Amino acid sequence: MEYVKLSGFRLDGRRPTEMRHIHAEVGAVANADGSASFEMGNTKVIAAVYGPKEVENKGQQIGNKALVRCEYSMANFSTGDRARRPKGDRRSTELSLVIRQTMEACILTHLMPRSQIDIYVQVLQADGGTRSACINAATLALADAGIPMCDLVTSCAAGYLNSTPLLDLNYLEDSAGGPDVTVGLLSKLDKVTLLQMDAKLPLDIFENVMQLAIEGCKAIANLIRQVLLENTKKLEYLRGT
Amino acid sequence: MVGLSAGEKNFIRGGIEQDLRADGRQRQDFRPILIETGVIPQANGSARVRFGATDVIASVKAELGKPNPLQPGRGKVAIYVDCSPTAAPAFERGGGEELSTELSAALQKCLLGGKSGAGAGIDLSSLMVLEGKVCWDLYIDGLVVSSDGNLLDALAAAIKAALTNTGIPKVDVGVGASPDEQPEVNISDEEFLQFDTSAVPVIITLTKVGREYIVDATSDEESQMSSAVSVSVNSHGKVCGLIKRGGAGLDASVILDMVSAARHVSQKLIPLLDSEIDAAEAASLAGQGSDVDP
Amino acid sequence: MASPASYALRRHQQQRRRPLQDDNWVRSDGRGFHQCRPAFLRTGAARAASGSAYAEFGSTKVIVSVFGPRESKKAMKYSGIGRLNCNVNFATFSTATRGQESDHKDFSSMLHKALEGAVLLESFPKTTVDVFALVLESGGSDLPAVISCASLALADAGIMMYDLVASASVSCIGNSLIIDPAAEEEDCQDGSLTVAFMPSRREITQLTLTGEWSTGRIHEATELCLDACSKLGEIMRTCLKQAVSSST
Amino acid sequence: MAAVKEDAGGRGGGFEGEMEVEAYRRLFPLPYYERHLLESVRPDARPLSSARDTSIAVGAVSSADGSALVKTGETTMLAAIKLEVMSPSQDSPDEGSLAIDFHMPPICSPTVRPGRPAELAPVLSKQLSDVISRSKMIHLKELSLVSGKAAWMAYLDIYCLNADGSLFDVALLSAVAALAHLHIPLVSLNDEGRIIAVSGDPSRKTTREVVNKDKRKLSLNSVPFSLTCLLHKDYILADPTAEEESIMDTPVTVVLDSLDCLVSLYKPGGAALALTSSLKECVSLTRRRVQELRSILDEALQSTEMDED
Amino acid sequence: MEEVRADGRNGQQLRPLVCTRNLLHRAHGSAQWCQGDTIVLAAVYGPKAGTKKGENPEKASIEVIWKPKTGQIGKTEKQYEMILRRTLQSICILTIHPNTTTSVILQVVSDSGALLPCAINASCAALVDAGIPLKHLAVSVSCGLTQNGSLILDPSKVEEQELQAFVCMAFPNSPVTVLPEASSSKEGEPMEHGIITSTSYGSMSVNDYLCCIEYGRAASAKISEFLRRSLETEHNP
Repeated sequence: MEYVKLSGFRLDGRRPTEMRHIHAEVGAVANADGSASFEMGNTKVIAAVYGPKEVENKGQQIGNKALVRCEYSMANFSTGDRARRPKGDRRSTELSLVIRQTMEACILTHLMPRSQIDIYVQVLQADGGTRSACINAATLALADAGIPMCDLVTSCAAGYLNSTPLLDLNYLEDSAGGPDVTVGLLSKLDKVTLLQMDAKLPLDIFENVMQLAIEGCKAIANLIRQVLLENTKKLEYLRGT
Repeated sequence: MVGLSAGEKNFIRGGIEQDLRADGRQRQDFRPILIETGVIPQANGSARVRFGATDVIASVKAELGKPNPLQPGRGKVAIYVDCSPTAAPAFERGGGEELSTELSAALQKCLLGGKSGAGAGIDLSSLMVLEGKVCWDLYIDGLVVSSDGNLLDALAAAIKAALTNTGIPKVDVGVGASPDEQPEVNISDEEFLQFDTSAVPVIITLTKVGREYIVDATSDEESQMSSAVSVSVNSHGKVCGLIKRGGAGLDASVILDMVSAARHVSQKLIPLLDSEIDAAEAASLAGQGSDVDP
Repeated sequence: MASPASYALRRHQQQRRRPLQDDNWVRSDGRGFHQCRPAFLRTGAARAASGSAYAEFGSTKVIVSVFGPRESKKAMKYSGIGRLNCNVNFATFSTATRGQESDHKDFSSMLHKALEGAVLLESFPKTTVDVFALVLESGGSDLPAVISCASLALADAGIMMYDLVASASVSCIGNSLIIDPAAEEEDCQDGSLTVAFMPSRREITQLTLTGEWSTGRIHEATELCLDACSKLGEIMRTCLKQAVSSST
Repeated sequence: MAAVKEDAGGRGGGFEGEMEVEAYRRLFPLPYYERHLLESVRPDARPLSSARDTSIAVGAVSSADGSALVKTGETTMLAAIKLEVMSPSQDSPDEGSLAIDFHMPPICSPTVRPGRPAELAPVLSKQLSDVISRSKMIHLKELSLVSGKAAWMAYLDIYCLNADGSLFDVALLSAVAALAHLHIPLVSLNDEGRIIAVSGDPSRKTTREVVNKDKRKLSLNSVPFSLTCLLHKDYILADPTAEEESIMDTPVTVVLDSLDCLVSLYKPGGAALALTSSLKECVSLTRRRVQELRSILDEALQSTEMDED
Repeated sequence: MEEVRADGRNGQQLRPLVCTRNLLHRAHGSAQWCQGDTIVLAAVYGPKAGTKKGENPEKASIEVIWKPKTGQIGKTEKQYEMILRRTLQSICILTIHPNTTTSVILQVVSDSGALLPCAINASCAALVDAGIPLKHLAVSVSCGLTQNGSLILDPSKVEEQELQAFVCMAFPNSPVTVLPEASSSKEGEPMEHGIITSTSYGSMSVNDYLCCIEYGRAASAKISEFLRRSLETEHNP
């Protein structure tokens, strides 16, 4: 199948290095300590953060840092074909783990010993790049909850199809079976905290693809920063100072 | 669940007694209702409904299926509700399962009518494509994104809105197939049938706190309830379902009283919901239009 | 063991909807519209439990065991009042067709709601009372049977209650209201009303209604149910009295 | 019975002697039992070698094709068979199939909780289906309807309603009784190749041929019966209660069929070793029990047949 | 009675036995038992602190996990687990480590008949390897009654399917004891004649069963000799 047309455009009309339309919002869940929704094209996720709070299961308590937990769930209607999905299948367990580890790397857990932070991500619509979208939403939600972090971690994926590195794959491109590089980046520190790839790719091309994903992460980081700034200004205005 | 101090409890109870609730509402007032339709483009119809801090999404997916041999002239509808852990940490790891089944069962009772199908909010015979062979199976999925009380009413409103938003593709049945074979069907990409949702009832939950009952309780108020009755009322003022949701026993006359109160409230709520849904539909259509423009 | 795909025989000619214009149809078991099936109740059906009861309403047969008050599950948080844990199961052979028994998932929570208003939860703080029901034969009006039988089992176990809970349901078929419907009547009902009622306190602990009803009809049906519940309550009381007098 | 208790509890002297019998029973179950055993009697007044009273009621479930409720002491089992139609497998075109499942719902015992199935249930389930299939009690050919086309799939479900020891024995008896009670409905083949029921009403002429006119009952040959004994020191206790099973943990289950063949001898571990002499003792106890159970079963079946006639 | 079986053995002959211990380094004890082509690997972990809810905390508890070669755990595996657990409980001295749990994990490597005896032998060797205190060893063997009425020891999988009846049993090992003979015998039968575990399927006469037991007893003496030798050699490498 031709994923990049001769004209240089992709199936959904984007250029190879173009991201989908991104929309991010803080405060999607009223009752949570922090929450956010993040949309990348048709992919739509909500994240909610509860904590830091007392550890529920005393056996899991860690003496010198906070316990971070994460649960990833998909709505029944999130994919094209409707399926009732069991809780805690392999894919969602793996994703929960990836998200937890990525977020743990940027949260200053040592500031909140003997406490617990719960991150819940809920996929409303899946159209490729859910992993990245979840991380981005979680970052926003953590920031909204006022959890101390060393930097904003953002994530973006890039692939390689028809000998072209492509930024931000959608479901169609994702299921083509080509390589898919997901990067999580601490943009200010310029450090990669998450790197996943599941295919074979020559090293020089891989570097290009990864670089592309990193560029994507930086762009998202800028956007997220903007959203947070606006939100803060709004809050400041509401407080009347 | 939020822990409340004795003072807070008193404040809530006292407010309800004096017809001035903690958020300034009167006993029979709903919180501001926000409706958005078409939020899930992949579904045939969807809506997001917010009652204050309660936030739910409903989606409708239609799939072609085979009718139940006992009821060959009707389609099938299944309602499932899922409680996302984003709404409350207690829902994680299947912790919301119990509440989910309870809500699903309550919605099924209130929207789908009796076993024979009489009094159903959704006209099942309109889902029939070819008698005994092909029908539409509607899967209605609810998702609780944020919970601050009164989930059932919000879900019912979201389902009503999602059904209004639903377009079911027109189907052409291939003729000439022999009677035992499954006929060929042709699903149209362009023509959609709109649903008539005027018969879909609304659910009004009356929560009894002290001697009074209130509508649209927040979770703080729900924690003070002694019992609650959910009544499903359609636009003709007929009761389409009733569930007493736990708690202490009530005198029969009190329940009948609550039913008539619910009917009274429904006379305000139904037009309000209808106009909100229409506005949301108009907005989503306009939104689609503006996407195409530039 | 991979069991091959099999299908059930269709036994009885499915009773299609009766002529509804005719209000004078006769129920399949010859009862009057407002006549309940004979009830047979007995306590102490399963001695391994703290309390148990067996109930038979026509062909509907249920058995309920009550365990506790006993230690709550470890995962449970501290609770100043007791917990009531209800679970309803259907035997695989209980329904006309094998495998139909699973569409009663909400029975457990319905049973819980019917009972929680009657049990003095504060009389057993920090502990759990488990109410387990097994429907041996599902012959219609299963939930009311389970509820009545469970309250009898609770009484047998010596759990403190404000009152016994008796339950009954009414089906609306065409213009007629029939009490205590059998399975085939439930299959063609237009609406139903189920009431769980504390006969001495005259309070309703659970009420569910499906189908389209006018207020007047609700009133009429509720009265019918309450009347049946009061009568059933008497039978339950006699059953308990007999159990006590025969044991001493 | 009360006198025995007094005697057993009272003779201990010292600390134990001043205790109430019930408390002594709970705190020192093993000494309590051993004292009874010395007197060759059990706390429920049974001699060591006798089983509890057993009653069988067949046809307890009207929604099933065959059913039986069996009570031995307080242990209660309800077995019921539902027949469905299947297409037989290629290898055995004229054989039906029997699927046996044993359930321990939470009502039966305080140790079983919902969601966590009892450990014992699958084990007993396996044991029951092994014994029933190996005893060749049922000819699967009798479950055939139309060779290669249709055969009965018999689902035999056994529910334990109250668990008070010797579960296997009671479960097997209830399974056997349900199979003996099984009424196979009259059926015929319709145009679409599906099996449909024929109403038993002789006045209504059926146009179709009845497939199984003379196969209304299963002919049971070599019916298996079983007895569980507990070995404890030199004692052998027949038909133990749950309390006895929990205190003295070496059960031996002997299954003999009506032709006096050994179908199964099952001793899963346990503290005591079974010597040949004690095995022989168990077998002879079982022989006696088989006679008892056969007559109880025959009586139960006869009385229902009379009712039905 | 003497007849040659498909694999060339006569009725009383066992398949070649191989026992290897200490194969797994993470486990506290492990052993692999091969009996012809049937191979079972056993690993022992523990004693670990605490027992499961419902177990007697005054005694050590033993937990058995059966891993089939392929597929899911079904009723058969559950039954094996139960028989093994009860068998091992009877040979362990449970009062030495109260309120602990010892896990025995069995992995079926290949099954060509006599799976349960093989597993009992393997887990017994693994318990020795882990240094769990035992009263005595358990040696297990199976015996079948063929259609023509002769008895064969240690039937292979092919033979098992043809059998009229089948007995699997476990005995205590023959003791090498300094105590006088009388202390370990009862009513003229030595203790090692007592059966720890027996399962049987298929109908046979009671006498046939007792003959099977006799056969099994004779074979178990050989196996126990083999087990003892293999334990001794590997303890002094």
